[in-house]
Amino acid sequence: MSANLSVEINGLKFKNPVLTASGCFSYGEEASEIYDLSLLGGVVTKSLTYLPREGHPPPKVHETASGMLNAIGLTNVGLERFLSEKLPFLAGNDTNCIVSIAGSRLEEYARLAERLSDEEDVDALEVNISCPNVDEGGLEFGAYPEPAGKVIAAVKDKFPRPLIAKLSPNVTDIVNIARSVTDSGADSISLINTLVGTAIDVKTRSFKLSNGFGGLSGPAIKPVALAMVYKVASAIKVPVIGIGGISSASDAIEFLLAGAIAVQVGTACFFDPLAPVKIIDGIREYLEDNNFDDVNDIIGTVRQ
Amino acid sequence: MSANLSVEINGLKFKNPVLTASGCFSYGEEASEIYDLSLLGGVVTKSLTYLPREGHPPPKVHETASGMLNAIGLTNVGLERFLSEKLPFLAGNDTNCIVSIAGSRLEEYARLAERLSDEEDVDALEVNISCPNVDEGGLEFGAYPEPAGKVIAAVKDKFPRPLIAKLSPNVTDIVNIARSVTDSGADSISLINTLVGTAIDVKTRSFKLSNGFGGLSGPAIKPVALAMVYKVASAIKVPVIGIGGISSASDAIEFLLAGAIAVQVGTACFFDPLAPVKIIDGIREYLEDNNFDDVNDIIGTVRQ
Amino acid sequence: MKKHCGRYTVTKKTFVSRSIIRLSFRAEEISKSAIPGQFIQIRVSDSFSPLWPRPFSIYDADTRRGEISIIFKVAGYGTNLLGGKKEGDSIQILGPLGNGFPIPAGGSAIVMAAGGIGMPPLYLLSKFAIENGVRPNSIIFISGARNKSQLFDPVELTELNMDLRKCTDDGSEGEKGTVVDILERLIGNENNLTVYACGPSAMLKKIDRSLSEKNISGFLSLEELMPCGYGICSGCAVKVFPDENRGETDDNRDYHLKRVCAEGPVFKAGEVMWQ
Amino acid sequence: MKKHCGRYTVTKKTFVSRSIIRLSFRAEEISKSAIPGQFIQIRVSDSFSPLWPRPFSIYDADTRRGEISIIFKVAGYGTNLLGGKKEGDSIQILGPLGNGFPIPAGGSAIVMAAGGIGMPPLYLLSKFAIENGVRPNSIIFISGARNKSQLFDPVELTELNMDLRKCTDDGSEGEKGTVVDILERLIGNENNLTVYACGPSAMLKKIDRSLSEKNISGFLSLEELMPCGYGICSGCAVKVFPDENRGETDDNRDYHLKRVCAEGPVFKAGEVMWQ
Ligand SMILES: Cc1cc2nc3c(=O)[nH]c(=O)nc-3n(C[C@H](O)[C@H](O)[C@H](O)COP(=O)(O)OP(=O)(O)OC[C@H]3O[C@@H](n4cnc5c(N)ncnc54)[C@H](O)[C@@H]3O)c2cc1C
Ligand SMILES: Cc1cc2nc3c(=O)[nH]c(=O)nc-3n(C[C@H](O)[C@H](O)[C@H](O)COP(=O)(O)OP(=O)(O)OC[C@H]3O[C@@H](n4cnc5c(N)ncnc54)[C@H](O)[C@@H]3O)c2cc1C
Ligand SMILES: Cc1cc2nc3c(=O)[nH]c(=O)nc-3n(C[C@H](O)[C@H](O)[C@H](O)COP(=O)(O)O)c2cc1C
Ligand SMILES: Cc1cc2nc3c(=O)[nH]c(=O)nc-3n(C[C@H](O)[C@H](O)[C@H](O)COP(=O)(O)O)c2cc1C
Ligand code: FES
Ligand code: FES
Repeated sequence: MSANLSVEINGLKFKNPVLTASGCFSYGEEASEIYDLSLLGGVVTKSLTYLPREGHPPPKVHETASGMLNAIGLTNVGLERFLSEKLPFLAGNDTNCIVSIAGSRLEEYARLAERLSDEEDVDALEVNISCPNVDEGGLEFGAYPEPAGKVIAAVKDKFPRPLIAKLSPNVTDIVNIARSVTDSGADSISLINTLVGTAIDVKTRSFKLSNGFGGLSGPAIKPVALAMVYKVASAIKVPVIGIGGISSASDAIEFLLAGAIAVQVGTACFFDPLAPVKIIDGIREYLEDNNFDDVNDIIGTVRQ
Repeated sequence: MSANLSVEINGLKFKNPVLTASGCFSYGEEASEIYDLSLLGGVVTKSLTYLPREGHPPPKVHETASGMLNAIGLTNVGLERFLSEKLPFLAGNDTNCIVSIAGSRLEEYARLAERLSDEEDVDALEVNISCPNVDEGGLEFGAYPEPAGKVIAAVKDKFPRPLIAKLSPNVTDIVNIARSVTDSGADSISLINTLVGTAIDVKTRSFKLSNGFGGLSGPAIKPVALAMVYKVASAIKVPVIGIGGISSASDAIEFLLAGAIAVQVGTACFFDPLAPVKIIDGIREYLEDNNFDDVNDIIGTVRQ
Repeated sequence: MKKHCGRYTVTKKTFVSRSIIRLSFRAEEISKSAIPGQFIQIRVSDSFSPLWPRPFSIYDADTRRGEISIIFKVAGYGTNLLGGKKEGDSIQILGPLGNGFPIPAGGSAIVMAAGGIGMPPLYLLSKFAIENGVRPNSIIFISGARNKSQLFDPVELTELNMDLRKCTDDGSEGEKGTVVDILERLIGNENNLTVYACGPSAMLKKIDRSLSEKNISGFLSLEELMPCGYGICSGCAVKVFPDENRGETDDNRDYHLKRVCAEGPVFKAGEVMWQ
Repeated sequence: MKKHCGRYTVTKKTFVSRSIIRLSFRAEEISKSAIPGQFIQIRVSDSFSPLWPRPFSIYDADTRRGEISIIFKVAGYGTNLLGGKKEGDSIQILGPLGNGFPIPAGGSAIVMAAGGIGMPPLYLLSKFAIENGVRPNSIIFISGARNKSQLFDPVELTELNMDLRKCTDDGSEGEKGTVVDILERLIGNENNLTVYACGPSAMLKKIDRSLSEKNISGFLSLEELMPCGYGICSGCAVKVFPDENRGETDDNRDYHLKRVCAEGPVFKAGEVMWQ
């Protein structure tokens, strides 16, 4: 008999612990031309804002050593077009649909959550708190425990199904932030978002990205992500979703052993479109080779 | 005529802006069997504690995507053996000798600084504040502005020559820390030290490093380092030394353009022993190709 | 449209010139559905160095043999590794990608403007056009490069019997001048034609301007950085003129963005907001 | 001692078996100063994948031709890339590194215990010993591996005319048994000899215990992860028994650390604190 791969977050069942990460899968349509999305544990959409956004001008991306920088800038279709054009497609696949939301004001998060709560096809929300808080001088919501907690509380109030708080790694004490968001009602925590980084063109003596700075992702950041996931999973009760540089089953298993109940695959979808599917198969194989019949049995079992 | 490569930090002249990073060059003897250390702008020693330290047990290192994790644990010969066995060798080379100091108490830093102030061959101190502060619960000195500033103030009081504060990147607001240490008397800031990271062996289901966690270094972290260097150099008056993933002249030039007056080469010394020398040559070539006759003319000139 | 992703085998490798290489792959499904102007993403290394795959236009699609070919110039890190592949090696490919050119119908007067590595998709487009009833000698094919050794000049191109006009910046082969120079001379006299162009951005920008000045229709195939190549990252986006009737947006940009890999790589003349 | 770092050219590549390869490099200075037990660090790729160079024992040093050779097993990512190098390729090497074995003098009774990829330095040591007056047949050379295909078994080894005892765990070639089995049988009868051993840690640990039980002297060459190979990172450190008269330390460890690349790779029997 094949090992059980399904995991649960606050009553929401995932057929397997492999999801695609926000901003690295658009709204799922493109990848569905390559494989059946119903294979996935879940899809997290590109972060949605209330109104559509064009995002930053090009150049928006730069290749780095085993990683990449992006300054996409929350390019997205906005809430209304998402509901009319994107959600019906996603809902047609037998996988969990997690909508990532982002905003520059507390009310934007709250309005998004309220409207999305009406849509039964939205299985969970992931709250991207790595956005500049325009009301408080443009500092990221996710940079300090208090504003991070406030966003989650505002969303929790409006959305009755599972709420995932997605943390920024650019902080001194990630466990503090994780505590604050769980105290404010987050049912789960996902981490990490990208590390702040930049690159300079020595020929033109200007930044490589139009926005100056960008977010570093990909295999380069895996060790940082894994350390943060371990720390948060060890300290916090709610289920943790691991993200950062995962490109193989072995990478994903490291995160599960560190305490993540599920993982998200981001940048790897760019260079290996089938990565999520290969990871699911690889986890199954690992469990069988090591005589586990349930993926839940390995979660958080790393030995010191 | 060849371009001027020399730079100055608070009256201390460096023949060129390329130094080797602490912990990545031991005390210089080994590399001197490969090339003449007098080619270098300066050598930063392995961080010195008052008493010798064995450091963490093996395994202490792990290879990652374009980077590595280390948990060496401040293995060093201690102050007395450094003075009797290592400093005389270093002083025999025509390059600046910068001694990195580390401690677990304020007094340890102060005692080291006091004793080293007597040694004219010690051109500058680099204060490694990424050490657990045993008096305050093991939190890193460098994690928060106040303890970071206190260490610098304690050292400044004892050491009359240039004082470089080396910052940890594992913080929410690096500029805040930089302000605190310059307010406390740092003549220069070097950054970044390693990012906290880890890796797990999926076969044995245990951490790859005996210490569990380690520090991530190498090309993988370059974008993060460059962003922090730019931010600090833009906000702070004192000269900044850039560190993190530098392995080629082009990498080093990115840091100079971002505002660093000098760079340190760390992990690259492992995989390319001649990297520091190649970088010096490459900077010279760049200046000549681009018609600059002084390296100081390109520092901080990146365009938005 | 179905996209295929898998490891495909190199069936043939030939050197078009010292730094220009043709590779063929056994890739039956891709060969069957590919249209001119579409491209494939090739992962040139199984390591993370480089991280991103590299995009290459489909140069030929041989449905009988179930093979596709690309022609590429060794231009940097990734193409250098790709140039090291041997017959029999297998390599990760995703394709076909993007929207191709509209295929010209019989009776059209056509100019193909290929700068440097822009030749491959225009070769395939010419082939399709001729199969579609366009007379070979009604296609003016301008193929230009900096110098002789950079010129993409395979026999297949000559064999199509089009009105082939080679040019080089330094005059080392064909006419002396850029593709833009030759094109502008042509459209100075005649504007009842359609231009299909592929090449470096600087060339496309100039062509776009010339076309709009003369009110000539055309299609331009763009090149951009492509982390994914299939529309999921938005990294390849270029500015286009904003939609007249787009609604309110959150960031009030004066541009609209289109993904070159998904909405392109072929854009209508006049559509792109050049930098 | 002077260490050389540079790009050296592969002069010869031969397959000792399907997954065991011998590479020779033109590296005059290294060939002149190398002694048995020393090693070189080879950067198998110019990219950052993998990041660290890989350590290989010097298998032969031909001072006349100015060449050095290594023999290695394709064991993982780096050795797989190294196995792809061709004659004429140039590659970054640093060496010679570490302290070698003490060279046995004429009259000694010697056992060489080579497990798997431990053979190369012991071959060179035997050659030096014989040149130094040791009678070939007074050297018992145990060469063992898991099975026949893993056995390092080049002709040069046979040509030294030592008392060569091959063994495999599964008996597919030579005696059935491990190197430790064979060695223990030998030293059961005789303890007036010196053992030189190189191979996997598990083997060395067992040999070390046997030697100390019988009070036999020996030298063990260790393998560890090596980020730098020349003593600057401390990454390769192993625990050794603490110095009796070391002073106070700050972290009160019950061990002392030695760098395998600098204080080793050769250690005296009884020195290492095995895990
Ligand atoms: C749709 C499309 C079709 C293409 N078709 C062909 C073709 O048929 N033949 C051919 O020779 N080349 C073609 N190119 C260009 C080709 O992709 C680049 O030459 C190649 O990516 C260079 O990679 P590199 O690693 O050698 O260069 P590097 O300079 O080392 O690459 C660094 C980064 O820049 C990108 N890059 C570099 N040059 C270009 C470029 N001209 N266009 C887009 N990205 C670039 C790389 O993909 C990589 O992400 C095409 C590009 C696009 C976008
Ligand atoms: C001093 C010394 C001399 C050596 N001499 C030889 C020799 O003559 N012939 C030979 O075939 N091999 C020798 N080895 C072992 C050889 O270095 C490894 O087989 C090689 O590093 C494996 O690299 P990889 O990338 O293929 O393996 P991977 O498993 O992909 O490497 C991962 C990491 O583990 C390290 N590693 C893996 N196996 C070993 C090992 N056995 N010892 C040390 N590090 C290892 C690698 O260097 C790398 O850092 C020697 C090792 C040392 C330390
Ligand atoms: C191009 C790109 C766009 C991204 N957009 C978003 C986003 O809109 N919202 C979000 O929460 N995270 C976004 N991320 C972050 C990823 O979801 C993920 O947290 C991060 O990339 C680390 O994972 P990885 O290394 O697997 O990519 C984006 C990442 C990339 C590379
Ligand atoms: C093996 C190793 C040991 C290190 N030891 C020290 C140390 O003792 N003190 C210190 O301040 N930094 C230490 N560092 C950090 C480096 O000096 C440097 O800040 C960091 O590695 C980033 O630079 P790099 O990417 O060029 O290596 C060490 C780094 C490595 C890899
Ligand atoms: S390359 Fe990713 S969307 Fe076009
Ligand atoms: S490998 Fe760096 S000290 Fe030995």
